[in-house]
Amino acid sequence: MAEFLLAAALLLLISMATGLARLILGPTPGNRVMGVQLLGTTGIAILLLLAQVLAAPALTDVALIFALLAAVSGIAFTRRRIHGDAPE
Amino acid sequence: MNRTPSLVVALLVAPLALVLLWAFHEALTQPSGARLADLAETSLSRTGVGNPVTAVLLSYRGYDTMLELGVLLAALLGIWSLGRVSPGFHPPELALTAMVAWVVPLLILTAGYLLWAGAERPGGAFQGGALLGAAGVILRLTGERRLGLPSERAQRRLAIAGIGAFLAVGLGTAAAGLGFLAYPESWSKWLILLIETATTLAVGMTLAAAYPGGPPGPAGNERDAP
Amino acid sequence: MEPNPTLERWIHYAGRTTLLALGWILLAGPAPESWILGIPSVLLATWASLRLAPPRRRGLSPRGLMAFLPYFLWQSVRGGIDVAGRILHPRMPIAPGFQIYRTRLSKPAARVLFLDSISLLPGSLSADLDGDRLRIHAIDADSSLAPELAALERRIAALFGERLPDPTHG
Amino acid sequence: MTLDTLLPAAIVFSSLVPGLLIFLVAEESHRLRILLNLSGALVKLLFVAIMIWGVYHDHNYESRLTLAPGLDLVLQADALSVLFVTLSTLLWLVTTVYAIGYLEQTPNRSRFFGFFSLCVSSTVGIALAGNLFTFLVFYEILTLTTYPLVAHRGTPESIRGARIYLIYTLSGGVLLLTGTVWLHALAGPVTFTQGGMLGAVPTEQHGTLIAIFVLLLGGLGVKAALVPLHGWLPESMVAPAPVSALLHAVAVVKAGAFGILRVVYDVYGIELADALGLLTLLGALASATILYGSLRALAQDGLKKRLAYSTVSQVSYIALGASILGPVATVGGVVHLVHQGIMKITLFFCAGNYAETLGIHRVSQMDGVGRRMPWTTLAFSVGALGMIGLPPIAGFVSKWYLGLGAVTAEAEWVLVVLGLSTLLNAGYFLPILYRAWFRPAPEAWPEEHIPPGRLETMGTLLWPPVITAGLCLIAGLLAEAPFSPLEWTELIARREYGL
Amino acid sequence: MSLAIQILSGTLVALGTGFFLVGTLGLLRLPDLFTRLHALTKADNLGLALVILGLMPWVSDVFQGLKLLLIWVLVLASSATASHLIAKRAALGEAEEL
Amino acid sequence: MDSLALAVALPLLAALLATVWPARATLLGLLGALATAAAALMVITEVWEHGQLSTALGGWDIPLGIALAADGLSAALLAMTALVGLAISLYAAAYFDGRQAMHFWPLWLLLWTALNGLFLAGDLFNLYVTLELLGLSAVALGALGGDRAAVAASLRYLLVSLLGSISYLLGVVLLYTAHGSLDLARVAAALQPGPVAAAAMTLMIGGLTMKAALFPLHFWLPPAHASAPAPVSAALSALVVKAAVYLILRLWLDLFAPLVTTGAAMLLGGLGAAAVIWGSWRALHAERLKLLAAYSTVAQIGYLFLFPPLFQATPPGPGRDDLLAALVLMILTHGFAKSALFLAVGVIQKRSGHDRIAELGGTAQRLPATTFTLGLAGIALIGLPPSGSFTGKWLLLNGAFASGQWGWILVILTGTLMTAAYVFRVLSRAFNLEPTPPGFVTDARTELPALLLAAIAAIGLGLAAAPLWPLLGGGEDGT
Amino acid sequence: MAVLILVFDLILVATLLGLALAALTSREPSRAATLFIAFGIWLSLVWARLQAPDLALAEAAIGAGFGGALMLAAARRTAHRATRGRGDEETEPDEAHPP
Repeated sequence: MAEFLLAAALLLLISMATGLARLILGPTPGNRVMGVQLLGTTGIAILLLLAQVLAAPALTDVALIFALLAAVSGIAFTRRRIHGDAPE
Repeated sequence: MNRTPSLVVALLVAPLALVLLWAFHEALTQPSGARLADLAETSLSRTGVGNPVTAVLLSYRGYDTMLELGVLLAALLGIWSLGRVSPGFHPPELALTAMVAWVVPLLILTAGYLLWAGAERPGGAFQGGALLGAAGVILRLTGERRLGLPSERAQRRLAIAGIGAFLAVGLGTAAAGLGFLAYPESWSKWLILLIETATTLAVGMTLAAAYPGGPPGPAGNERDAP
Repeated sequence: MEPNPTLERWIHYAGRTTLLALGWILLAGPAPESWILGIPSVLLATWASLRLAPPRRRGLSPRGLMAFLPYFLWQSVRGGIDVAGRILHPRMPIAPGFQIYRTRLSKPAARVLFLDSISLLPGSLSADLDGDRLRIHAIDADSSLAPELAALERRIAALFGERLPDPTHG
Repeated sequence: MTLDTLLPAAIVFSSLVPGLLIFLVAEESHRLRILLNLSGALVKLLFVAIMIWGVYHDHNYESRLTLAPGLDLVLQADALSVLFVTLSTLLWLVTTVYAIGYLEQTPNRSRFFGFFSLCVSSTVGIALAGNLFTFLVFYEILTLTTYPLVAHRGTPESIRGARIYLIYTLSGGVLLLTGTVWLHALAGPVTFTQGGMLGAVPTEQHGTLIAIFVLLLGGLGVKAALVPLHGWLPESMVAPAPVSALLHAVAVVKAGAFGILRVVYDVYGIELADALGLLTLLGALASATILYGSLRALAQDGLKKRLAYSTVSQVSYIALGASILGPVATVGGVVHLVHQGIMKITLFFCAGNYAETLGIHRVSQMDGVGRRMPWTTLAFSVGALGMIGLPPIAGFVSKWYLGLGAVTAEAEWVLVVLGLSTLLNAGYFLPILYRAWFRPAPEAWPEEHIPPGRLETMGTLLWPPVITAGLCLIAGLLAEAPFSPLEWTELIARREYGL
Repeated sequence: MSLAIQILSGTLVALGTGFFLVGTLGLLRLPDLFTRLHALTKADNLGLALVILGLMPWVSDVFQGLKLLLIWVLVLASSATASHLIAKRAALGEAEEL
Repeated sequence: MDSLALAVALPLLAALLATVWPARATLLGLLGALATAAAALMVITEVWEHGQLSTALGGWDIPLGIALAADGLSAALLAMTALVGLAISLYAAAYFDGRQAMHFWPLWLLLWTALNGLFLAGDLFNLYVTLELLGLSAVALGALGGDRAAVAASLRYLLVSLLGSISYLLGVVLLYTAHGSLDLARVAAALQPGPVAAAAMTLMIGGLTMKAALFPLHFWLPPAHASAPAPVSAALSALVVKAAVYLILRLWLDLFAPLVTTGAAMLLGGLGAAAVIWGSWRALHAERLKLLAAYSTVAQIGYLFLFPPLFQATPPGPGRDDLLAALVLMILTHGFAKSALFLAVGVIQKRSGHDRIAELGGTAQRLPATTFTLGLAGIALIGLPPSGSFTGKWLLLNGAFASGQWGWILVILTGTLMTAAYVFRVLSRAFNLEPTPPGFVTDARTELPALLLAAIAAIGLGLAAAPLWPLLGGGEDGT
Repeated sequence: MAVLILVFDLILVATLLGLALAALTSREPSRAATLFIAFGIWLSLVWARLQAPDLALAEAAIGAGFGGALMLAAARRTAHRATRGRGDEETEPDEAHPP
């Protein structure tokens, strides 16, 4: 079973690496943010699988932090400062 | 950067990748060096804490941790030195307000959890502080500036609290003739608790204060308060 | 019975604290010594929570929740399958475009849940809410999303115990 | 610490310290600056006098500072160094007096005199260097300290001339450095030893030794202005007259020539150099330079340029002397180090006086100048006739010994070179003397700065060339007297050949 | 652990992985930001849900299981909100500035 | 009290105080600088007396705790940091005012903490932490210039610095996994040639060459160093880059000595040679004075990397010790010279409002002390006598001749001439038809520290290098 | 298992380096910042794989989350500097938009 979960993690890693293309290509910051979100979600899944495969429950905590920080980064990317669209 | 250096870097990095991969595997297939970990376990009783990781961070390698806090402080000071930025954000959308309302308490809770977990398993002051900082950032982002950060003076004091605690204890033990950061065994537990608490607060403060990307404004706390 | 506002507030506070204390147990496990840090953390979190989301008069309706959860889960599965089908289809049958929907929900919390749920529904993505005017991105703009949205809206209204006005101007 | 270990360093410091202090002197404080300058020069003269006496009595002076294992900064006194030190010290004193007058009312004098003193310090350091490493150190410092002097005026031409000077000398310095390090790597610390110190090098390394000699000669030849490395010298004529005097008579070119003497006599040893065929190379180069310099001098109308090419030519007499095996030729070459110095500095002082007093820069403007400035022109004539080799002036002594040495060493071709050179010397000097003394003066001088008073020009400008001209005569007339340059040189030659 | 549960768990994880892959494919293949957001939110969330469900049989205690659920809920809520925010900025034409 | 710990704790303490009382930052900073220099002096005297120093922090024995250690090499760099640091502090007290001073001092003291910590560290992970502290405080200081170019350059510097540290850390992790210890001496004793060790070496040295700006990984340096304020540029060029070089040297000699191959040494040497030529070429064509100085740093770093192939070819013994001492001498000389150069350029820049070489006019002439500083620093950079780099270069050439590696000689000589060309390109600006300056010194508080540093580089180190030899454990005949 | 792990590591390391390269060579600060966040996430996975959850936690919390946010802030700053000059002189928040 561990092999199976590892294989799944591997597939996810491939998926994640492929998703990096969006991050690099862009073309707009919005698209890159999506890339980061994808990384976050897939990373959580990988961490959970690894926690199981490597028998390291602490990785679940890492996944939890990923989840919380994914929210933070999502907000951070989309907030605008007041002068952002104020006429100069 | 223009093309040529990119190409050069690429050419240099490519072989590095192969070397890295190879070594990565070699190191993992070798029997892992458990010797130091064993030693950390056996000496644990003398540190006054129950968790080897915390013992490593705050006792065995407290000096490292102190300097790591210095790294964070340098980052914060660097950001402050960049000059002021416009402190305000647009009013938050409905969806955002709702999300903040549940994310921030959860972050605080998880921060506490990580600090606690540090006594038993991975986690500790740094991670807890980071989440605390994230909570401060989110508050900042929604425009809740008063909740996010205290006054500049308090910010400066909190930001150095961790290193300050380390240094005070370290110079104290050195002056007492024990050597830098050599806690007397009976006090060890309490000194570590003191340092760790100060560190969590300092890390949280540093990260939250760093995010806005500029120094605390003179009017940042009094004006625009709800 | 005339509700006592002070008492009610304290009940709210206690409820919030309990909820977060449960969260702590969930994170830290049942070990009693964890409360050394647990109590301050929960109190701090409760304080933050109350500041950010002041207590409301009425909470969620348990019956509404019972009805909403399975519906929501099923819709998200459908949504996932739908978008996967479109992506995997060789010709990618999509016709993206925006649609407008006027929501009749009034409570902010209900509106937020509506917004978030829409994005998990098949073919729709909430893009902007201005007053009660909701801009929705549809992956297939040829078919109207209105019936689906109305159904979701009804369930959310039920969940929050809200009565929707008649769709006279919908 | 005794006098023996301190004296060589003290001689260097006696000009170094005043030099550094002068930089700090405010521009207006003329008196303080003059005081520093002259006291430095007099103290140095005193030290040198002590040293002459000591060396004559086989006293051993040596100051040593270790920089790294096997790398010692050594200042020591032997007969050859004393000769050069004395020349530099005397002429520094004279030139300082001259420069004080020459630069009156011009800007940046603190800078000028500061570097001037540093320049003398490094020249003295070169003279007293006890090994090739020390020589190299001071040789490079000399380059650095003369650069600001050449660029001093700050006009575009000065800066251009200074740049050319720097390109030549620094490139030469790099060659010298390479050769020195190579030799060091091959044979260990290269101490100047009478009779040479490379005898122990095995024969199979002789090819390397030749290569190293070429490198060293390349480095030294730049400063000694050997053809084809002489290009910087005429370009540097943009410098103020005291600088030209010092550069061309004492410091820079002599440093190169002195280095060649050191390498030939005290590093390789003249027998080894001869055996390796290096003397032939040196002789050929020197002869070519002598003739080429004289030919170019003929064609110059600018007075300082003509003198510069004359320098190119005359300095190579020293190298020529070193290229001929035998004590007599050695005496001729070495003594010319001194004789050419005093003669050429006289000529440059005079050229400076003409320019400063009457605005005369070219030979063609010199008609009748002898009547307006008789003392200056008299001094000039002594220098010029000495250069041609007319007895009893100093130049004659050098040429005589060179010729005699060539005959002794059976190198008769040298006589041909000497003869041709003398003809050419006469060719470019006599017309000047003719114009100065026998042609009528023009209505007005090109740019008369100093009206005739009791003296023909300012005293500080007039006395130095008169004194040096006197020295030229004395050196020739009293050549056989004790402590004369010739006597001293014979002492050197005796010690060198172990006679 | 019974074979049935193993098979069930395996199937769920495999399905979840599949949805992740499809989500990534969509992110690359779909033509604009909005349609990509559709793929990202719907497919990835479903994928994560399935993976977590698949892992449920393996958890050591009930708290661990609840923690997994908590993670899922967090991701669900935050990605729905984030996608809304991204879409909103894009819809208002302000996506060009970070 | 433990001088080793004090050398790190005192600047850190001063940094904290300057953070908490920003209004008194300059005073606290100067006091902190003095205290730090005093602590460094203590360490140096003790090393002088005992040869080696080491202490285990926290009261834990070495495999568990962290060792601080000092030997001659550390002491030499500590001494340079103390002197350059003091001069920069004095200069900065006059250079910065108001808000800038408030930002400068805590960061500068943190930088100093990191430097001392790095030179005294005897633990691989601790080295990583000091590297991080060094990198971040350096980046932050570099951005003090405040304009867009400075921030952008700092951002790139930050990236490079982080990637370099991570690469180093990966190597450390490999070694730790394989040997179970982080102590430098212990790992060195246990290290076996093999793939893990080789990879660790590649990663660690590779990451550090990035931080040391070895060609072709130098691209970040010129913009970062040229856009920082003058005292910061001085610290970056003189100290920060040298710290990476020091660490490479430390690892090369103490940790990976049984592992290094001629090929690796030749690679470093080749890159160093390319750096010498390329850096000098760019400096020769730089339009701005600070950019010239920055490219000159690239070139000078190149010289330092010419040593490894010669180490490799020289058998252990006095010859090798001399080479090592020569390398340290060159590091020190360049540190002093480059800091002096940047400080002097700062004076010129403040006076004329810009640093474009072509438009400098007579600014240099109106500042004789500063021009003198430029000249002395230039002498040290070119490697002319009596500078320390001349002695260093001499021994380098000597080593190259002795081991028959002719190629390097050509590089050194070409580099020397090119350096001379760019130095005198600037110096010739000092000769002009400007009115004579009234005195030698115009602004003592900024000009004198720079002049002092330049004098140490161009004269002091050359003539007083002999004590370095016994300090570095070289030949006994050193004094 | 071994093969799977090998492939896993291969992709992990190769992508890590690719990301580092991309981050280092990207001209746009905002793009560099985003890539840096991705790099942090990736590195956190590497630590997890190396069985160093402590480092993974720290990297996730500080490296990816925070470092990224900070780099983003810096990137914004470089973008704004073009039009706004020195930050110190920047104006107070627009009164028209109270939070």
